[in-house]
Amino acid sequence: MSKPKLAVYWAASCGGCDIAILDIETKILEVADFFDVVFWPCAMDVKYDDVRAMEDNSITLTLFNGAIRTSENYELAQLLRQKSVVLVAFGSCASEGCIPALANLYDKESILDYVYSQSPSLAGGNGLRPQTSVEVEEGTITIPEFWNTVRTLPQVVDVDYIVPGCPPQSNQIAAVIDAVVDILKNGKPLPPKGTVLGATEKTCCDECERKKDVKKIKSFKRPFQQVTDPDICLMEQGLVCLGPATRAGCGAKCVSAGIPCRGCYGLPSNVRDQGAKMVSALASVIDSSDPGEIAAIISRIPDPTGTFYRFSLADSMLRRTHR
Amino acid sequence: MSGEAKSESKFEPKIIGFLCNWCSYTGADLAGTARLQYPPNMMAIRVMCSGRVDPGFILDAFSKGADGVLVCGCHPGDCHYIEGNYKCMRRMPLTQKIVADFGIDPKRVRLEWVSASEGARFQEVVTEFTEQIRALGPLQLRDYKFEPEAREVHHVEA
Amino acid sequence: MKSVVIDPITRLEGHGKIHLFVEDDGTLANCYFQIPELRGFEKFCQGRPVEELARITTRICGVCPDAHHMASAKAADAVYGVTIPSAARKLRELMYNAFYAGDHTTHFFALGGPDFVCGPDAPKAERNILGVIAKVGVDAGKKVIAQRARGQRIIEIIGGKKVHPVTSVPGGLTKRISKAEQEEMIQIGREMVEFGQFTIQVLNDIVLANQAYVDLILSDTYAHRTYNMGLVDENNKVTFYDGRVRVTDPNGKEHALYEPKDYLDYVAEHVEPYSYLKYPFLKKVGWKGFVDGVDSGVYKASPLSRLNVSDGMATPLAQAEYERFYETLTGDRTGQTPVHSTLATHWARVVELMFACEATCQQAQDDELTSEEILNPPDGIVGEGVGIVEAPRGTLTHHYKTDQNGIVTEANLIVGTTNNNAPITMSIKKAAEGLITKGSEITDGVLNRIEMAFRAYDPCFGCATHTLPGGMPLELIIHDADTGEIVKTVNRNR
Amino acid sequence: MKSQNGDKQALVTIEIDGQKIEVEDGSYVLQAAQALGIEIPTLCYFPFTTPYAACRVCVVEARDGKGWSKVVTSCNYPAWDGLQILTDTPRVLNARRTNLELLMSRCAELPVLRNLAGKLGIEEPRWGTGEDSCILCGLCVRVCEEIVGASALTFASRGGARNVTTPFHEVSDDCILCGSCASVCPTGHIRLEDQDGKKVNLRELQLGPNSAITMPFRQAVPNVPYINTEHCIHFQTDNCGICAEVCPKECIDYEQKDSTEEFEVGAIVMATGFADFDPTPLKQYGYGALPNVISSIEFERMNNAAGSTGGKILMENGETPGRIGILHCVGSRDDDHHKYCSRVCCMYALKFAHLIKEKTGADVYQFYIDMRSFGKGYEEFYQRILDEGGNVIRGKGAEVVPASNKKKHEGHLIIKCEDTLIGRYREVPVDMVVLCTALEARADAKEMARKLNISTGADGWFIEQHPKLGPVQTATEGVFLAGTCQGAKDIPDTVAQGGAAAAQAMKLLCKGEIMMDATYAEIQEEYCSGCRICNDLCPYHAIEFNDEKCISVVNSALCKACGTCVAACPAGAITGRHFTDEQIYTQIEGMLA
Repeated sequence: MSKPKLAVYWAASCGGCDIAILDIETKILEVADFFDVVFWPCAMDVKYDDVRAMEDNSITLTLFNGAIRTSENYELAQLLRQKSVVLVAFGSCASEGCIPALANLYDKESILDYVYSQSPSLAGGNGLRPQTSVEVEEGTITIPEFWNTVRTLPQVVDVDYIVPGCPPQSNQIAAVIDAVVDILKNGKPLPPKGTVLGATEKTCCDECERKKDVKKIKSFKRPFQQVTDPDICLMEQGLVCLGPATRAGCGAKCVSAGIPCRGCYGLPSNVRDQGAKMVSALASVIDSSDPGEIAAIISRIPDPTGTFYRFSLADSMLRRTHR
Repeated sequence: MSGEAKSESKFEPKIIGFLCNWCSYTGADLAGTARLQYPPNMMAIRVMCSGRVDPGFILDAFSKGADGVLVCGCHPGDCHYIEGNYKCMRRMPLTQKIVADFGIDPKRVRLEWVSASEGARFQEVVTEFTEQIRALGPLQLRDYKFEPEAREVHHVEA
Repeated sequence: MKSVVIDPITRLEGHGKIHLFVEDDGTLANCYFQIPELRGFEKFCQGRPVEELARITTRICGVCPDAHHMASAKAADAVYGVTIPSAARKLRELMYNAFYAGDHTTHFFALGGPDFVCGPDAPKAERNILGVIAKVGVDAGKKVIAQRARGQRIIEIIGGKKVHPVTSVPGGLTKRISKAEQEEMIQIGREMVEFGQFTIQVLNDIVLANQAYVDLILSDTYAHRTYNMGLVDENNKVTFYDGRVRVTDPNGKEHALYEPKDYLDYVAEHVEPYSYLKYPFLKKVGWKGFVDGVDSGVYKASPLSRLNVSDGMATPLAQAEYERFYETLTGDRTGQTPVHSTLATHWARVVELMFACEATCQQAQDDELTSEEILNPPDGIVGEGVGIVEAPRGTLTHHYKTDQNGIVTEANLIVGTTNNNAPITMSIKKAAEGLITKGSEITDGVLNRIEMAFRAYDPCFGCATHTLPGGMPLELIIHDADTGEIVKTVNRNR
Repeated sequence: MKSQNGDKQALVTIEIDGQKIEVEDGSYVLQAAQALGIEIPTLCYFPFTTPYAACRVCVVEARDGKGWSKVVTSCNYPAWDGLQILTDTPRVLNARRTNLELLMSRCAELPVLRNLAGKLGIEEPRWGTGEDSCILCGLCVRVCEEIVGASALTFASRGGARNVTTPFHEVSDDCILCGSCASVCPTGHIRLEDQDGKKVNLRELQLGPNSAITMPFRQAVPNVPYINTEHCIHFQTDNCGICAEVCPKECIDYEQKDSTEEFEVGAIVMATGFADFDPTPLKQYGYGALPNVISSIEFERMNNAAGSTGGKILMENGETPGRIGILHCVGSRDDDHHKYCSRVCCMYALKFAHLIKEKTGADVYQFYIDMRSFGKGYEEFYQRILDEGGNVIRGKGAEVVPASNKKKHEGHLIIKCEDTLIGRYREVPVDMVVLCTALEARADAKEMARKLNISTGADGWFIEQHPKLGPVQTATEGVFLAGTCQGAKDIPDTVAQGGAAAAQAMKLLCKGEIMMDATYAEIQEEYCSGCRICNDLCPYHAIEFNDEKCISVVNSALCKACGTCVAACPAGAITGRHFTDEQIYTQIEGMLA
């Protein structure tokens, strides 16, 4: 019988997900051995036509990383959905928009304006702006449209599973691959649709080694303002840490390295909006009942929205600025 | 309701109200039994305590088409649960900051203390808030829903 | 007239598009190199706390997040006007060299490698990492994988996380290093040096032994006499983490030697309407279009240019290779005469790889690494800062302005590959001109050679455009400009 | 008993008025006689101080049975083997008369001397009658030195001018105002006065001196004496210790300390009672400022057979009052103090009236706003008091002032008020005023409420779960209310509520399990990662942290379902039954659909 077909595609992503896949090290050879890798732009050459030519549902598994930023990304998402039996939103960009989705705090125009009209290193602003279609003397040349809003993969096509993380940790990727192999080899049943793979049902705190106590926050601090105690919960040391509202699976690497969690592993199963939940949790433990003092303490959180929605903005309840 | 056009003149705001069971909801009841008229724009959701109100409720209400959200609890010190309303008091300002960053006027979210005996005050609050939202006009969520057909699709050659 | 679109280009990190116009007689009319994406990091960095940018800008590129992490951290240090403890500085530099050792490995064997390890005209099916492995042997392949793992491991130890490191904050680092971790890094360092030597061996046995390739290097097809840019230490030796930017002219004469904070006096960016990617050039020389020579502000920032602007390497084995490099290509072992052949960049990369491995090995042994003193919390704030590191793909500049609360009000990024946007365009055009001639048959080999022209830069348009990269297959479509109907399609199949 | 020089002596046999007794060699004759129940008069003898033989009325005749005989002072004559004592020979009586007459020549009018003189058949002392009241026995000086250890008193001058005084006749800083000197003074020469801001210790309520070791009251449970350490001499000077010496069972333990005991219980009945409103702030009534203005509880105390006056109703000067005014609603039904009605005053005021009539026949005037004689048999009792001739005046007492000109019948105080029935301003002269002070919540009620997670109302009373459906239950399962801690109420109501509370508690204990309200928060173990954000949010301390599992757990017995933790849980691991996220988000959707 023929090998199961694997596709890995990067839409609007940084490539970190692909690097993370490479980081499973020699296991990559097993993958190459078990699967027939039909499409993986970063590692090998294949063109759209090959994909278009494939039978619908002929790709067993597609790991789709990157968000939907341009019409081109969207078209690829549709194409791969059509060709794949199982489509996985792989990594933070595809599943929740990730950091690039912070662009949703601005609109297309203000971004173009800054980059091509304001940026300090511009040579005497010739006022030129890239155009989707340009007439040069020899003819017309085009580039794709830059969307106003960053979208997540599930927002534009039907997605079967999610692998969270920015990027997903290699050990988790390896585990997912093992699971898939197990399913394909030994006919194990598929997990229910929508299952989050390569992560647990707990939150980052579960993997965080730091000692945790009850929380009473009198003042918020920023990561560089103090040498933190390596053994005590960062939140108890006044740092805004999204660990409590973030799915476990990353191994709590950042927090154990003294950097508060920013939530790249996405929201836990029972949470609908990571940022809002964190707002609720954090505000609740502010140690004051005086409106004035509360306001003062809150003002010590720089850029709340950019912090609480660092990775999940595109997937949040409000998705973008509506100014 | 994103971008749904409403003519200012007869714009009827949709307002979601979260009322705590012991003070505000009872206050609303009192307003009712006392035959105190207030605008029907506010649709009340009963929670046991204002401390139960999750900022997510507020954001969700906006995303689903609310023009304003009103949260009512017992007066500070009078909470049936001793201090639930203080938790609410702490969450609200931060929630308003977030709401503002999402380009929504923070005046569309309001926290008020209404006790079980303040039927008249409840009437006042709801009326006043409704008028404020009416003045702010309908909340238009721009480019919220994904509408692929609305986009010029870029075709890769071949 | 026929219109030829190469969209997109593969085996690079990011997204590129080449548009060729071919006269009816088959000669090249014109050639446009386009970057079709943008995502505006500079814009949405505004409003963020400056200390967070070290973890935000890493998402510009998952291939070289470490470069962005470092440049950003240095810019933030400057914003707060703080000097970081020497232990922290050493750790950052160690991590950065380890990253280089891994990244250069990836490119030499996986991305650029196929072109010359396998040879430019080798069957396309072999022209990929697997082909390389086939050529150098599976064990070697495992060595390569292991080498990447080594780099990633050191990054994980110091940076906290393999992809997208996190530990740098204004004033230093947040994670201390244990004795055990240092031991591990020392061991890794030793293995890296061995691997460096192995790579040089591969270069000798397979590449330099291949006369065809050497001829290619020396051929004029891939040469551009442009300015060169690179970071140098106080002895004008190649350095990656920190130093001054040195620019030399096409003849190797020093054009500028400046502190990062002064970059705006030397570099400016030009905009073309058909590409999202801007074209940096030397301000003092000026933008003269896509031409080389002393009068054109176009410059290169690549491993090759770094060798060209420097007076050598700071470590013995690398220095030896440096001398062999120049002796072979210019006959002048001191390296005073610059090498302009684009394809020599691969060799230059090997020289740097050797240096990175040696540096990692040396620095991993420093007793100070396990010091407790790794963070020096800033007290005041300056409000503006520039951070420059030498990214594998070119000089990387982060420039921030903030308010008194350290919230970013303005961010400007000139990223590795962007520096080479103009040279790449020129290389492609030159290659295309040389290859697409009257009545010539446009074959896959032709396409590949065109690709080789820019692949040598190891371009990362993900970084360059701060776009979200998406590597895609290369294909060449020739269609009748009048009827628009497809005349011929050539593409790479496996 | 103390012997002359503390340590144990050999026993000797002496004979007093023909009765033999074995006593310690060297112990005093007076002690032996008292042991035999033979009465020897004495003025200056005090068993705990060195005998001084100052008054010399304790003289007896000593013999050796071989013809030797001598008149000696029995208080300090040591016993020796074979000693024979005669206490009423003519020679002895003669000596006593002479000595007593000499004392009377100094101070004749002292009841105690007159009394003794009567017994000895002295009509008029031969050497005149002095006006003084001090017999210079010096007992006070010895007590102050030997027992109190203050040495604040001493003899001064010589001869005729000799007197007992404080150093330099000034108020002494050494004096601890214990009142011992006054209590031992045989003639009542020493009186206690407040002076120069020094207050005399130890008054029981407003009703005069009391001892530092005492029974709380007759029906006290446990019915044992206690030491008022701040007034006890021993605790101030380390001296005295008389109580320990006299206690035959050696029960007195000065080292005893308060201790905290812990009990595990299945239910708690709160019966912490009420506090008595302090009427001092109501200056118009002169409480604490005017004599004979007392509070109702003080009056109760005075009435008590075990009380300070042994149940007699007396004014401060010891006379029986002829007219007593009772002011109702002092602190109750008063916007400035307590708006509520204390519910018990009307009826006990009527009871006072009854008792006063019974005990003293004095006229009683009640000043009331409304006479609230609710309850079984109350109205009838009210009628009875009226029939007994009690005066009731409808009108709140406005002011109490001292009577300006004290003609005998007019009494000492004037109560001003408006009689609203006849619509006239009235001044009612009385000898004593009783203030019916309000019942109020105890000062520590709030603290207790916090401890048990129950709540108090604006006026500080504990709040029951529901006025009709849960009158003895509270917001906390298993905590019940009985009596005045829940609100002012009289004894029948208190007893009834106590019974109900006890029954409720028993119900729990018998069942061994409690029925829970269905709405409470639950933590789903598989989603909780122990961030502990919720731990401190629960006002009922219902959330505990499980250290082994490293997760938080809701104790559903304590949870009151406010949902604060549900909203705060960053992991969405807490479910608020009946108010789940699912339900609320669905409502939002439904309303906006």
